[in-house]
Order: sequence, then C-alpha cells, then structure tokens
Amino acid sequence: MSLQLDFPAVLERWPSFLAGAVLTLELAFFATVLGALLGTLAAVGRGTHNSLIAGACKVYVETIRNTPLLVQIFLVYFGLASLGLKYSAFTVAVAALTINVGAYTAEIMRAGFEAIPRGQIEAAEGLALSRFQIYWHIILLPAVEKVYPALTSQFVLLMLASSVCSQISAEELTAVANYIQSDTYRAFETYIIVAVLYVILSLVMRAGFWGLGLLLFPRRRRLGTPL
Amino acid sequence: MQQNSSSSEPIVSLHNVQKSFGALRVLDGVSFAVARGEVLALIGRSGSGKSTALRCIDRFEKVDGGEIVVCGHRVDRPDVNLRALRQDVGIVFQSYNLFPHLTIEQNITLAPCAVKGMATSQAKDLARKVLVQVGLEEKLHAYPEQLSGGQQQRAAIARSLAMQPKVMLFDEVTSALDPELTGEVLKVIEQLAADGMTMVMVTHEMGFAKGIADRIVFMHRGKVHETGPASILTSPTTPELTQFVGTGNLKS
Amino acid sequence: MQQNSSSSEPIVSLHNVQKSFGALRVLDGVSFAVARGEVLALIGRSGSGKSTALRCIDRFEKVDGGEIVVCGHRVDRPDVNLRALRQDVGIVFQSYNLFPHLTIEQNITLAPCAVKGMATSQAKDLARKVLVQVGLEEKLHAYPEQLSGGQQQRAAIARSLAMQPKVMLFDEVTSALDPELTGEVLKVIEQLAADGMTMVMVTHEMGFAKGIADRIVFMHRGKVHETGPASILTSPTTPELTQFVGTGNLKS
Amino acid sequence: ASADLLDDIMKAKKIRISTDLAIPPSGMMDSTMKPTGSDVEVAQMLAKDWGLELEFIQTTGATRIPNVLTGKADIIISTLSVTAERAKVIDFTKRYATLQSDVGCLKSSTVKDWPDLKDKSIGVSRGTTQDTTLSNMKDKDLKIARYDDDATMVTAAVSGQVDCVGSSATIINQIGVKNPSRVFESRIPLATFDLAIGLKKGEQPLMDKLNAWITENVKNGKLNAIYKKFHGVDLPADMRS
Amino acid sequence: MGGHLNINHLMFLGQGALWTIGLSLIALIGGGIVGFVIALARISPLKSVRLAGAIYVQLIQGTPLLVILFLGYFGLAAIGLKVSPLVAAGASLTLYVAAYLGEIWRGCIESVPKPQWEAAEGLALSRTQRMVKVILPQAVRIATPPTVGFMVQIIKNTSLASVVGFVELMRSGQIVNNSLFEPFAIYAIIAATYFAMCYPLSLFSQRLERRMGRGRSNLAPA
Ligand SMILES: Nc1ncnc2c1ncn2[C@@H]1O[C@H](COP(=O)(O)OP(=O)(O)OP(=O)(O)O)[C@@H](O)[C@H]1O
Ligand SMILES: Nc1ncnc2c1ncn2[C@@H]1O[C@H](COP(=O)(O)OP(=O)(O)OP(=O)(O)O)[C@@H](O)[C@H]1O
Ligand SMILES: [Mg+2]
Ligand SMILES: [Mg+2]
Repeated sequence: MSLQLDFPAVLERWPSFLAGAVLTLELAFFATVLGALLGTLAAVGRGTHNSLIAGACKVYVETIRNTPLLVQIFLVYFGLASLGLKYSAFTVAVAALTINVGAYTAEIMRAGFEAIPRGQIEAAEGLALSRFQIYWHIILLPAVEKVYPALTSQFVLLMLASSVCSQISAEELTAVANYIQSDTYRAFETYIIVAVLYVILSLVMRAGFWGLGLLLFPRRRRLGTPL
Repeated sequence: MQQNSSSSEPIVSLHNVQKSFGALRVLDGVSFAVARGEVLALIGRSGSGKSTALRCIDRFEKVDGGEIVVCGHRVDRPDVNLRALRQDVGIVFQSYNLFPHLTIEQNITLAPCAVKGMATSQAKDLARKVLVQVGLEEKLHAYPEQLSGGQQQRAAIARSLAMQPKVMLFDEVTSALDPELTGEVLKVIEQLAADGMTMVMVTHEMGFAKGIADRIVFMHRGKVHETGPASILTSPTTPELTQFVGTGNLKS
Repeated sequence: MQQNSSSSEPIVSLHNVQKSFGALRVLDGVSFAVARGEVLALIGRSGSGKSTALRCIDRFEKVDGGEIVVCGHRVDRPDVNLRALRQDVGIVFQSYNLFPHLTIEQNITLAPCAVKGMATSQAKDLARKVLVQVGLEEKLHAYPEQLSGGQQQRAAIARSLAMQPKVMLFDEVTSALDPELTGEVLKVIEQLAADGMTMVMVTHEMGFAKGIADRIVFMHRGKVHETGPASILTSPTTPELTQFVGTGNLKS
Repeated sequence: ASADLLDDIMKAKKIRISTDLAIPPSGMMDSTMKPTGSDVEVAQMLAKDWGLELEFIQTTGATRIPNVLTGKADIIISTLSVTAERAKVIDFTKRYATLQSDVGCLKSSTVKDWPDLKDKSIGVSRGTTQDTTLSNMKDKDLKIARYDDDATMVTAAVSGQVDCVGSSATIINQIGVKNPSRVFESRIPLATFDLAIGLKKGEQPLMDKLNAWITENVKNGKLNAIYKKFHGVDLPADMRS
Repeated sequence: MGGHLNINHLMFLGQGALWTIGLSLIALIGGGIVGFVIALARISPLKSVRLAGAIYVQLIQGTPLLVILFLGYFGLAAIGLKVSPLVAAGASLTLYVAAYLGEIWRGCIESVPKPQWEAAEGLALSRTQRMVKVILPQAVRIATPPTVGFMVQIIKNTSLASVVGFVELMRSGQIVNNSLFEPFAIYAIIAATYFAMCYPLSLFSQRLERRMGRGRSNLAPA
C-alpha cells in the first residue's frame, strides 16, 4: 500500500463540492420535470392515429436514444452559438438533458400504456370519455404506477449522466471534482468524496420519488399492492 | 344530432349485421330492433355471438356489413360521433372493469364530471344515490380490489347508471351475484324500465330473462334463430331453443 | 405426508377459523367438515366470506386463528408443505386466471408435466380428454384472449381437472356459463363425485346447489349460519336463510 | 513498494511514460495516427538516450497522476505545470520547458488590460494552471467558463460561446486558423509556468538521473529544438543560458 | 496539429468502435447474468437476501460509472491487486449494469397480476416453475422496452472506460478531434457510428415486442 490518502486537504474545499452538488441537483430537477412532460407527450404522440405526429415522435425517440448524450449536448451548445443564439450553460444543459431523458421516458411510458388492460379503456370509452380524458383519468396514473421503478431509475440515471454537462462549462459536481483533482492532484480523495456525494444525491432523489409516489398513488398507500 | 324518435320507432335497430374475426364468422346477418322502453334479452349458448352483438351496438367492434342505428346514430358508418353515441348508451361488461386506481365514488363521479361537466358535489350526491340503488352505499370510499366480485359488478352497474343513458346494455351482469342481490338489481332494472329506459341484456339466466324481458332474442351460431315474447322460453318452436331451455331446467 | 383417511374421517375440516382484513372481520369462527366423496355447497350473500373461506382452505390466505386440516395437511400451521397441499387440492377461481402467454393446451399440460413429471405426449392426451369433458376440444390451440368468457372459465376448470386432485374447490365457476354449458359442467362434476372426488363449491345458484350438493353451508356475516342437507334450501330454519332463498326464487 | 524504481526500469529495459495524447501540441496524433507532439518527442528522446524501450500509457487528464501513484506508469511527461500544491503529492524534476500563458481576445476587440475584461467571458481548460491563476484573481471580477479540454475550449471560442480565452499562445493562434472570421491574438500576459517531469515521491536516484538528463539537453539545445518545432518559439532566454 | 480527416483517422475510429462493441458485450452478458440474480434476490422470500440486494442496488445506482471504473482500476491497484484494464473495466461494467437490469426486471416481474401468481400456486407449481413458466414469460414482454433502452445506454456508457486507458469510440474521437479541431464533423461521425450500433438493437426489441404481443391478456377481471 503505497498510497497516502489525505482527505482533509481535499475536504477543506467543501464549499465548492457543495455548490457543485446543488447545481447537479438543480439540473436534475428541471430536466426531470420537463423531461417527464416531454416524454409523456411523445409517448402519447406515438400512439395517435395521425401518422405524421406518430412518425415525428418515433424519429425523435430513436435518434436520441441511439446517440450519445455528450454529442447531443455539444450540438445544442455549439449549434445554438453558431446560429448566434447565446444562452447560459445552465439553460443549454437543462435543454439538452430534457431532450435526452424525454426520449427514454417516452419509451418507458409507452410500455406502461400498453400494460393497461383493454377492458379498462373500453369501459372508459363506454362512459363517453374523450381520448384525452381517457389518457388523463384512466391510463396515465396506472401506467406511471406500473413503470414507476423504471422511471425512478431513469431519472436518477439522468442525474448521474448530468456530469457530462461539465464539458460545456456547467459547474456541476463532476466539474468541481475535475477542477479540484487537477489543482491538487489528489484524485483518489476527490473521487471517493464525489462518489459519496453522488450516492447521497441519488438517495435524495429516490426519497423524493418515493414521497411523490405516496402523493400520486393513494390507493397503494392504503392497500400496499401494485396495480 | 339525434333524430326525433316516436315511441313506436326503434331506439336500437340492427339490420343484417355481419362480423367476422379472421376466418370465424361470429355474426352472420343479425337483425333485431328494440323499441323505446323495451327490455330485450339476448340469449344463446356460449360462443353464439351475444357479447359481440352487444359490443357492435356500442361500436366496440366495427361491423363488416349491415346497418346499426342507435338513438339516431348510424353506428355502422365510419363518421359516427362516438362520444355522442356513448352518452346515449350505457354499457356494463361481463368483466366489471372498474378503474383500480380510483375509489368507487371516483369511479362513479368521473364520467358525469368529465363528460357532462357536472359539479363535484352534485356528482357525489349522484354517486351516493346510484350506490344506494345497488345496495353498496357503505363502499363509497373503498377501492375496487377491496370488494368481492359481486360487489364489484354492482359498482360497475352503478357507474353506468350515473350517466343516465337512454339505452343500457348489460353483458351477463348478474353472473357474479347471489340470488338476493340479483333480486335487488332486478328491482333496479324494473324501476329503470318503468322510467322508460330501453335495455338490451345478454343473460343465460332463463328465470331472469322470463321475469324482466319484454322480448327474447335467441342467438345460435351467429344468427337470430328465434325471437318473440318471454313466453317462447316455455313454448319454444325450434329444436335448438328447445334443447337450450331444456338443459337450462337443470338450474331451476 | 398424507395421513390415512377412512371414508368417515373428513378430508377437509375447518375449526373455529378466524380471518380479518385490517379492521374488517371476514371469517368469525367458521367451522365445517367435508367427508371423502362429499359435495359441499357454500352459499351466502355477497361479502359474507365465501371466497375467503375457500381461499383459506388452499392457503391463499393465512388464517388469524383456528384450525384447518386438508387431506392430513395442517393448513393453519406455518410449516405446512404448500406444494404437497396443492397437489391434493385443485382450485378454480371466480376470475379464470388462465395464463395469457400460453395456449389452452399449454395451460393444461403445464402443471402435470412440471409438477408430476408426466411425459408431454401423455399430458397432451390428458389435455384433450379434460377439454372434451368441458366441451372445448376445438380450442386446444387457441390463446385465452381468443375465447369468450364462458369458454375461458371452462378451460380453467379443465386445467384444474388435469391435476386429478383429491379435493376440488370451485368459486362460482358457473357464473359465466349459459344453462346448456352449466348442464355439461354439472355432468362432469357429477361424474367426478361418482369417482369419489371431494368438492367444495361456492355458488349462488340455488338450483345447482340443490341438484349437486350433499350438504349446504350457509354463511352469513363471516359465520356459518345454518348447515344441513340440500333440503334446508326448501325448508330453511333461520330467518336469514329464508330471506336468502326466498328472494332467490325470483330467479327460477 | 520496490526499493528503487530506477533499478526496476533499467532491469526491465523499458520505461512506461504517462502522456495525454489529446492535448496538442504537446501530445497528439499525426495524420497517420502515430503519437506526436513536444512531450512525445521528449519522451522518445529520453528513452533513446537511456537505451530503453518506450511504452506510452494512454491516459486522460484525470488519470495522469493516479497512473504513477499506483505504479501503472513510471513517469509523467504531459505538460505538468509545477505548483506548490501539486508538489505535495508527486515529485517534480527541474523544468524541461516552460509554458507562456496569455489572455487572448478577438483581434477586433478593444481589450488592452484587465479592466477591459469586465463583462467578457473567458474560456479556459478546467483545472489547468491558467484556470487556477485566473480563478484566484478574485478582485478582478472575471467571468470564467471552464471546459474539459483544449479542443472544447477552442470550439467554444470559434463558435462564439466565449469572448476571450486563457491559454497558451500556441492555442490562441490556432483559433483563427479554424475560423478566419474570428481571429484571436494574445493581449494580456498571464504567467509563465515551468513544465517538469512528474514521478512518485521518494525515488531519488531516478530523480537525479532525470535532472542530469534535462540539464544536459537544455544545454545542448535539443529540448529547445523540440519546443520550437511544435510551439513555434524558443524557450525563454533565462532557461537556455 | 491540424490537417484533414483521412483514412488513418477513420481506421483509428473504427478500432475504437471495435473496443466499444467488445466492452458492451462483456457488460451486457456479465451484467445480464448478475442482474438476473439481483432481480431474484430483490423478490426473495428471505428478508436478509432482499436487504442485501437492495443495498447493492442503492450503492451502485447512486454512483456514476466513471467513479466505479476509476475506483475499480486504481483502487484495486492501490491495495496491491494488479488487474488488467480489461478485467477492471469488465468487472466494473458488470457490477454497474447488474444493478440497473436487476432493478428494472424486478419491477417487471412484480407487475404481473397477482391472480396469475395465485393460479400458478394453486396448480402446485414450485417457486422456480412459477417463475420460469408463468411469471417470467409475461414479465419479459413488459421488460423488453426498458431493458433495450438501458442496453443502448450501456453501449454509449462504455465510453467512460477511457478512464482506465481504453481508447474506445468516444475517446478515439476526442483524440482525433484534438489534433484536427473539427468537432462538428467528428462528433457527427461518432454520433452516426453509435446510431449504427444502437439502432439495430432498438429495432430488434420492437420486433420482439410485437411477436410476444399475441398472448396478451385483456380479460382478467378484478
Ligand atoms: N377478439 C376476438 N378474436 C377472435 N375471436 C373472437 C374474439 N372475440 C370473440 N371471439 C370468438 O367469437 C365467438 C363469439 O364470442 P362472444 O364473446 O360473442 O360469445 P358469447 O355468446 O358472448 O359467449 P359467452 O356466453 O361465453 O360469453 C367465440 O367463438 C369467440 O371465441
Ligand atoms: N384483500 C382484501 N382486503 C380487504 N378486504 C377484502 C379483501 N378480500 C375481501 N375483502 C372483503 O371481505 C369481505 C368478504 O369477501 P369475499 O370475497 O370472501 O365475499 P364473497 O362471499 O365471496 O362474496 P361474492 O359472492 O360477492 O364473491 C368483503 O366485504 C370484501 O370486501
Ligand atoms: Mg359473452
Ligand atoms: Mg366471492
């Protein structure tokens, strides 16, 4: 064991770590909210009878899912700048993450939609509910409940993936870590601290989703059974 | 949207309706009509196409040929206004299909609020009223899975009643009910009939059909094989119906 | 594993069984016994606990108190050998629960092959045989969703029969069957009874109960309220049973 | 663990050098995808002089140091600027080159001195000494945008995401080559950093031998030749004398 | 520095792509096997096994792959274990993928309706038989889209193996880009290459989904 670990030398920069963690959480929060919206719309869009909308949603989902996030971020960031549009790194990061996670959410939601028994939809149709109302009242919540674990994982994954935003000068946790480790050359200490911080952040997010689940699924709260 | 229908004019009419699933011809030229206030019982052995006929009336299946008119809606046409049709028609399925994530009260108030724009408080009163009708008022805040099968079916009927449709379609709704509750539901349905409700019910309970139906349609292999007043059950003319009600006597 | 059971010793016996869901006491000291070869009908209004009692016998619910012995298995004990119990007990549910990803034949052959190690060809012969018993031989290669409700229920019965259990439990299995098919199933069940099969059936069809059951257990609010031979249905002693069968007369 | 790293290297007849091949012009790939650059040639010369086989350990900016700390590489030649903070973790030889850093701005801009940089964004490579130097000028109220590597920073400058860059003169001049409508030039000198070879702490014999090698090759002008070949300028006069 | 994109650059990128495929295969096979075990552990009747599974999943899912790779490679070396980059990357990716697949699959298994479990139980099928013959075939259908979604992510995430010295697709692109300074052209090529590797997988899953759709249940009441 030739390695001397010196955590205090790195930990004394805790305000930087904290600022990075907060920014990571902010990125994750906005991208989660907007991405869930975008993804759900895309999932609904893929299920419509309008082949133009369905096709556009399919192209969106497939393109995003099959190319790396880093490339997407670069294209948004430098692409916008080349068009003369300058937004802050944060705005661009949120936009790119939203576009990215929206595509994954769309696929997961689609699986959830398809898991709703046809009889449920027929019963709703028989009650003269419109397509929108059926989605809103009958399909959405049970579908989300069915795929909630997958969704939770996907959004935590998004939070971890937001580390590539360091590439476009967003000062999130990984960016802070890279700065500190190249300034101090204490890579082990820095990465171990960052690993712990990410675990904490992911627990915070999971706790958030768990709490949200309690609000969203009152039936589960009372009966404890999945749909 | 809805044509004027005098009491003699049928509210539901099927004319030479055809329907196949792949190679299987399930409805093979079915015709019958239901007048306003009439209660029609659709009987026949399993697989004879009863459920399919009922589903065609509310356009859960598109027909391959023939004509279906319900409350003035041309159901066979591709441009039929589905939502208008289904505000006029209430349907209760063989499998209850309550919405599992909503309480019984929410199941019932959903459509009146969302479709008819009813105020929440008014819808809740309505929910209580229809639940009393089916004897389930104490389950207002339960979730469907907390109910036994019979209770679920009654809740599903209540949900349909709450939309106050012009025609009600029932697909073996009493299958899961014990005699006592069947009686209660029967009373509800009799009351509905007295209020002028038109009803089509698929049933295999001959006693029930006899007691409530104004007219019987006996289906056999996708065709209307025999039709007439309830009395045809006691004096059938075709050998198929004779056999059908004959074996049925085992039950009573 | 199985104790010797002389024909007088009960195959199924419940003694003072208690079961609550949360605050709701569903079984409140239920006791009855079923002798070998006996057919017992469990009747009672919706929510009286019939399904729950049946589920406790096959240990789909753990009881809170009391004693249940089935074919020598102490079902109330935590260490009961579940797989051995369920080889001796066949159960058919109110909702059919066929496996949607398997054909009817695969649904039926699954357990005999997997549990009893039966050869595939032998199991297929068996599948054909039990499907003939329930009148469904032509649906051998269909998937459950391609069948009507009645057909699904018959397939579910066939699946259970294929395990050739010592006791069969039925929970409103004829609910979705028309009179003709009910008659067929009834014959199957009579034949099973003649072969010495012990059966417990939850049913709300009084005619059916009268025709097939050796003994009736009438449940009311989680208790066995009245019990006796089929004749108690025509001459009930308690006011509750009187009311129950009284309204039931509407049906026949 | 081993008593003497120099002995090990000589016995193995092979030296493993950790070099980042994605930071031109120090380490990069030529058009036939062979390693090239000033650091690469320094490494090649060192191996040749010592009669050793050379193995480049592929590394990224983040893993240059862990590679020598965990014995996966023997030394680092990868534009390491010497700072007191870093010297706590690894040992540095004497300098073998220097790195002149400037703040570069658009040729058309009016920036002359620090106050002019107010409200201008300055792109840097994250964690470089330029970054650290600028970040420590808290009183000057600078807007610093940090990118993960030089290529991204240059792209940001080319595409207009930043107004200025803090980098080596070589890279500042490179921007105009990529986009002739946005030519950058050095405006404010930032600092000159010493570049040194990095090695694990406590390897004195290896350190002495490396220092001797550097002294010799600074004197005979070989290191200066390499530097000039890739950076276009001579090493500073005080170093050559 | 500078110059133009030539055949050597493309071959270098191709080599990177081969590494990406190789690393992905290791991650998917290793992660799939371990992930299946994790999914079973998470629904085990034994509380201690469930807890162990949950802790494993929480820890791995909460840590970025970059950090796992870094600690796996250098961490092991730091405590005196010499592992080759391939072993380190393979093991790290396996651990990482297993945590995600295990969790996704658990959710899918649990979403098979309860009556199906009961019906299988009533037929005296053993726990294994219930799983293999009744629950898993139904769970596979709902599991396919998220699984493939994640597999595609893994292909792209292998790029992080560059931290332990792999010059795979993304890293080779960065190296080429840093000597050419042609980010748009090079990232477009990288994007297209990733798309070419990932899209067939997406298509495959869609076909699978359609083929399995035939046994779908829509009739189970209650
Ligand atoms: N979606 C479908 N695809 C293929 N065949 C179907 C479909 N729905 C029904 N069938 C078949 O059509 C026939 C008629 O079915 P239907 O449900 O109308 O019968 P039913 O008279 O209601 O019977 P039951 O009394 O058993 O409910 C049956 O043979 C059934 O297998
Ligand atoms: N899992 C459960 N959780 C809570 N309550 C339940 C549950 N299962 C059943 N109940 C309640 O227990 C009571 C008895 O139910 P059970 O299903 O045994 O009735 P039943 O006699 O079979 O009625 P039916 O004839 O309608 O099927 C009902 O009030 C029901 O709401
Ligand atoms: Mg039917
Ligand atoms: Mg019941």
